[in-house]
Amino acid sequence: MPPVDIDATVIANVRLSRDYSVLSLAAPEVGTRTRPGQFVMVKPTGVTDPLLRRPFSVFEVLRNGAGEVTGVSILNKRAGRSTKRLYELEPGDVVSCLGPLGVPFTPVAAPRQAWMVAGGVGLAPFATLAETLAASNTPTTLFYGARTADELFYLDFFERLGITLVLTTEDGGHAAGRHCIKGRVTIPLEDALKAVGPAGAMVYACGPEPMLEAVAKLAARYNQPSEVSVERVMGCGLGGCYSCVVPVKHGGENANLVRSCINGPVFDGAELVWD
Amino acid sequence: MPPVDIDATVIANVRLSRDYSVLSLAAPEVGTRTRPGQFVMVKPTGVTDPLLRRPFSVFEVLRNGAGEVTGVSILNKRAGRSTKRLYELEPGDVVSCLGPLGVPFTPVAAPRQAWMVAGGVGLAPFATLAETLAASNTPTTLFYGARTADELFYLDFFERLGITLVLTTEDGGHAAGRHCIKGRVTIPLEDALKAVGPAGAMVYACGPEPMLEAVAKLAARYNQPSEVSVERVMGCGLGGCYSCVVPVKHGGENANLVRSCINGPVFDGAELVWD
Amino acid sequence: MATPDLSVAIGSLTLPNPLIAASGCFGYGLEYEHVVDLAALGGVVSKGLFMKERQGHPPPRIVETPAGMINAIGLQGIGVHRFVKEKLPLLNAAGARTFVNVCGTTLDEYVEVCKVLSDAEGVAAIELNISCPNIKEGGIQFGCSLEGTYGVVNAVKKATHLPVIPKLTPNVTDVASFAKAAEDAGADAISLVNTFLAMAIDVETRRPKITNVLGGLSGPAIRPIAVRMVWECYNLVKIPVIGMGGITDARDVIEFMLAGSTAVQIGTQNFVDPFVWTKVLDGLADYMTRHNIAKISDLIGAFDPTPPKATHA
Amino acid sequence: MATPDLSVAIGSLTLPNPLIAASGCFGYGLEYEHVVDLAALGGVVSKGLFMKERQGHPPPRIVETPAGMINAIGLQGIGVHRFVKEKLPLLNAAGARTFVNVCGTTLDEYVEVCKVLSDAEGVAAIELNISCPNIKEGGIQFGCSLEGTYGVVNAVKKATHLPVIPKLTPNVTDVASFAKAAEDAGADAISLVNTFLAMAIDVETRRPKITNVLGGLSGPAIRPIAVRMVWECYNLVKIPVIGMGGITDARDVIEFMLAGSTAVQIGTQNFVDPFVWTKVLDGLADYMTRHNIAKISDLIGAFDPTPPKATHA
Ligand SMILES: Cc1cc2nc3c(=O)[nH]c(=O)nc-3n(C[C@H](O)[C@H](O)[C@H](O)COP(=O)(O)OP(=O)(O)OC[C@H]3O[C@@H](n4cnc5c(N)ncnc54)[C@H](O)[C@@H]3O)c2cc1C
Ligand SMILES: Cc1cc2nc3c(=O)[nH]c(=O)nc-3n(C[C@H](O)[C@H](O)[C@H](O)COP(=O)(O)OP(=O)(O)OC[C@H]3O[C@@H](n4cnc5c(N)ncnc54)[C@H](O)[C@@H]3O)c2cc1C
Ligand SMILES: Cc1cc2nc3c(=O)[nH]c(=O)nc-3n(C[C@H](O)[C@H](O)[C@H](O)COP(=O)(O)O)c2cc1C
Ligand SMILES: Cc1cc2nc3c(=O)[nH]c(=O)nc-3n(C[C@H](O)[C@H](O)[C@H](O)COP(=O)(O)O)c2cc1C
Ligand code: FES
Ligand code: FES
Repeated sequence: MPPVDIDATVIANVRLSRDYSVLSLAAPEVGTRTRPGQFVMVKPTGVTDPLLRRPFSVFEVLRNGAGEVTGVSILNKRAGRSTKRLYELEPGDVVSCLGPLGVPFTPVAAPRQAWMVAGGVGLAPFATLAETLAASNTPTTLFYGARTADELFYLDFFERLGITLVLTTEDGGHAAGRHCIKGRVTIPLEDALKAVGPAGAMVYACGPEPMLEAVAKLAARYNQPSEVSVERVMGCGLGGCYSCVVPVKHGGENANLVRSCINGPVFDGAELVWD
Repeated sequence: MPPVDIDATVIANVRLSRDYSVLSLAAPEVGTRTRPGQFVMVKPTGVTDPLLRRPFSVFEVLRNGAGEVTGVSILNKRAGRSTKRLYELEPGDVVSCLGPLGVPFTPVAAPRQAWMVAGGVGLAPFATLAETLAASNTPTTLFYGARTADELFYLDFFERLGITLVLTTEDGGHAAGRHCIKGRVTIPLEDALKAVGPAGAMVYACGPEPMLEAVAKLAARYNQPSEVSVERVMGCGLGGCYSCVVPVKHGGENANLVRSCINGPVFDGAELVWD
Repeated sequence: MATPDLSVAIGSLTLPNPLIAASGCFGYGLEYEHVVDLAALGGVVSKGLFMKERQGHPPPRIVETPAGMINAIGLQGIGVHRFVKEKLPLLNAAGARTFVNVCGTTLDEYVEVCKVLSDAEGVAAIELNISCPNIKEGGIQFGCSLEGTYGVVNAVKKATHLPVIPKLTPNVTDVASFAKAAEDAGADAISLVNTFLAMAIDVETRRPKITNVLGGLSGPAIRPIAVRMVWECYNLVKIPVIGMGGITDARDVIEFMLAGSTAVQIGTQNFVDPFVWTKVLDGLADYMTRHNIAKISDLIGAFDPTPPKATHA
Repeated sequence: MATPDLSVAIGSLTLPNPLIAASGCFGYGLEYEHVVDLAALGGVVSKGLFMKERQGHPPPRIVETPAGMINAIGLQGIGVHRFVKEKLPLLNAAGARTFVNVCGTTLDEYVEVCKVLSDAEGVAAIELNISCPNIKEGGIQFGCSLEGTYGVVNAVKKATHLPVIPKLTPNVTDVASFAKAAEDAGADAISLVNTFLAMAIDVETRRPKITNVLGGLSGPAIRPIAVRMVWECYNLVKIPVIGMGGITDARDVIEFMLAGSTAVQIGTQNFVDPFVWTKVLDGLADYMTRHNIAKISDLIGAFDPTPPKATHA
């Protein structure tokens, strides 16, 4: 379905921490179209500075009591000027929300397992993917790493869906009674890969590029497929500007630099070239 | 006293009509310094578009119950981008307010009468001038013209101070029981000038430039002094940019184009050259 | 009043309206098929094309600046042959009027690319990119010398029957003289401005914001300079001028037309709002109705230098 | 860490910090005495001065544009004699380091004005304005030709013992070649950029926004172009470069210094915030502390062209 551009009213902006907030937008037309892993291009309506929109994964598809889609939310982390502005938005403010955009994840089904690997704000695309996988009863695990325990969010949400949680923190701190492994999220992932059964697992990853590279290479080493969502500076999100290119092995047009906004952001981890 | 620049919180923004609002700012340091006829340079704090501040007469000096100065208000009329933005501000928003700036009016004392001539938003500098004149029991009249009666504001305020009101509307409509003369404000002004007593009157004027010209020439014709507040596009308000010049007869430096931000905005009506 | 006539003529070419998608800001056009009706645009300019495919520069390729952006894509592209084979038929099917932005590292390459396009079906015109600031051999060496400009336009004109529209760089002392050189060489129209050579530094790392260090500045920031340049060219040459640089809305389009633009191109704003096209078309119709203008072409160069009032009130 | 050393040297001249108030944006300096300690600034550049008083252009003289403004003041000024008599003593009393922006309609006038300033007490340096875009005889005819630039700098150097700092226009194809011409002619430093020739139209009236039609664009909009030009000049000449164009805060100052500026000037931002000076000085000290930099002069030209990471995360 073609993307739409909605002047969406802010329904809520829940600050999860000093840097993170969940921004809920009244954009049902975007919500109904969205598939897990797709993104939206966002900017406060009418604001000319910053000039360009910014890309954000769709975090949740929002529904009312009757189950009708009312909008989408994004998990916003302050990184610079726009994300700071979005963090400060209040209900009633209006945001231009263009989407959904990009290539979504490919959900797998049992007996194959689904392993979602999230680093920091890389959690964002996995809320919707988890719902899809849970709906098809695919055995799903979330490997989720953060700097500290207080930056691990929405754990209840994933548990309620029956997702197995494997948490890591760099300082080894624990999250609200839940055990966290000290170190990188790739440590428990590799242990799991070593023990993966014959039905195999699909490894989904989103987070810092070094993590994506490590995950893709691990999956390959243990002969498991992977899909990783990359992050590039994006000027348009529609294939117009060629700012967002990533190197892929057998990339179709343009030798092997392809536009991650329309050929991604989700790529087969085995296809990407890691420089 | 040197001007100060205050990041002033919006206390209130009372819409008087579709175009007019009274924006109250928590800037006591500006309020205590302000003399009638002076102005402030204003822009929403942190906003980069529009880039430059905009000049506004100080409308009211705000006081609390104890009579202490708590800030200033401006009478804002939507003319373009900044004034539209100011019209839309809500309590809690923050505005950079630089002032007070410029040459104030010279208040006169009895037996000489004080005649304030206001056209539209030109009412702004006369609220504070009226208070000063009332305090010294100077017999004061406000000649106040607007397009329509619903654009005549703060009439009760002036009456409470004991100011005589002479109102005009272009369509002849009346303002809440008060009679309005049909046509330009200069019509009753000329009648008054014809009948001015030996003690004479000082004519203060603020409004559209054609009105200022007419008032200054009328006052001169009847040998009465006048002080008019001019309006020029102002880049800085401090004498830095030379954008705001007006031609004066014996203007000191720079031949006869002088900066209305520091040599004005209030000028002797007889000094200005009307092109 | 009858529905306003938005059509404009660029030489033999008639466009239903003056809005053209700028090169490099609209992919190959097809990327936008699902958000805008390509036939409803005055025209679509392709990404810059050489004979062969090009990789372009490594990312990051863009950075935002006050009211603008710097880009150094490096003319990544699929080459003219694949364009003619894979893109052009679909653009024609979509009813687009396709302008092809032609690049070259040598005069011969410009000529060769234009020959390929002349033999192809349904190219509306050639926009000769002699002004890309982002690559050493991006034609800027032609675009920054009057002889170079004259030479490449002259050579290309001999090689093709298609309208030839050299795109001028603003990074020169006297852009109008380049417009004149292009006209003398037989150009059917000119387009300007390409981007302004610019640079931005990350002060925390002391490194460039984009890999290529230097890039081209576009967006609203450059509009006042671009309008001035269009006005200068309009006053010197007789061929149509296609103006661009920071256009965001109908007001901006009209400003460029009053300054002498027959048509305009929109680039950066298409990133900000891919639905800009219909909004601008509505805005133009509204302006024409308010000002009782039947034909938008009446606005071309209709700027009146009479000084404005000093005070607004 | 000791309080950071903000001092910079421009030839024989040592400034306590690199912040200089740009010409035409700070009146004659005295207008700002009550808001900023003039002695706390690196320097103050006067408005452009001719031999005689000048009226300048009729208003309106400025209009705001995206992240910038266009001005055509027309060099209204009191003339060098009244400046020396009425302003200079007060500037000296205030402890300001006064740079005088010198204009001329002829080469002789430049020389004459400089002679008058040489005989005066307490002029720190001469900024030679060969780049004002707003008046026909504003020196731009010198600033847009290499011979003209060489000629006027050379003549002025012979006429004065004061440091001579030609101010370059950005409205040229290759600004660095003008920096070189100035250096060859004996300039002690160069400053750039002056404003970009620009224009804005009121589409409702079809008239210009400012009386002079054409004016100079300044403000954040032009910064990326100005930084690029400073970098180009820094790489070609050995004399100090004074950079400016859209500086609003300490980050911008550091960007210009990394690009090769020894000192910087702030113009338009002084209109937006007359208290910018103390804020920027604090910001510079903070940056130097964070990055453990003892002497700000270590930043001059310290830009590192190594490509940044493609992704931020
Ligand atoms: C497909 C995709 C999905 C994303 N999903 C999310 C999400 O769900 N939640 C979230 O918080 N962020 C997400 N991001 C990252 C987000 O887009 C950037 O953090 C944001 O653009 C920064 O904008 P800014 O104005 O705050 O920072 P700026 O002031 O523009 O820049 C600050 C720093 O961030 C860097 N930066 C700018 N744009 C990007 C970008 N697109 N990607 C990475 N770094 C960038 C700049 O280079 C600069 O160093 C996503 C990015 C992509 C490409
Ligand atoms: C000393 C002084 C006191 C003023 N007091 C008041 C006041 O008390 N209340 C009030 O509502 N307005 C006042 N004004 C006018 C006010 O400054 C302008 O209406 C305002 O600057 C317009 O800004 P804008 O961004 O809304 O309009 P813009 O979008 O900047 O421009 C819209 C139109 O307004 C014109 N304009 C811009 N600046 C000025 C200006 N300074 N004067 C006149 N026209 C201008 C522009 O030329 C343009 O045509 C005063 C002006 C001066 C010089
Ligand atoms: C990302 C990007 C890529 C561009 N690529 C090209 C190109 O390939 N060929 C060309 O002639 N101009 C190119 N341009 C310049 C634009 O076509 C246009 O001349 C310039 O951006 C000014 O218009 P704007 O301000 O509306 O964007 C590019 C501009 C941008 C922003
Ligand atoms: C209102 C105004 C007046 C100016 N007058 C002069 C001048 O008299 N002489 C001069 O050399 N530059 C003059 N300039 C240019 C500035 O000194 C400076 O070079 C330019 O504005 C870029 O810096 P900025 O972006 O910080 O303003 C003027 C600029 C403005 C905005
Ligand atoms: S973001 Fe513009 S092409 Fe991908
Ligand atoms: S507003 Fe700048 S000098 Fe008056």
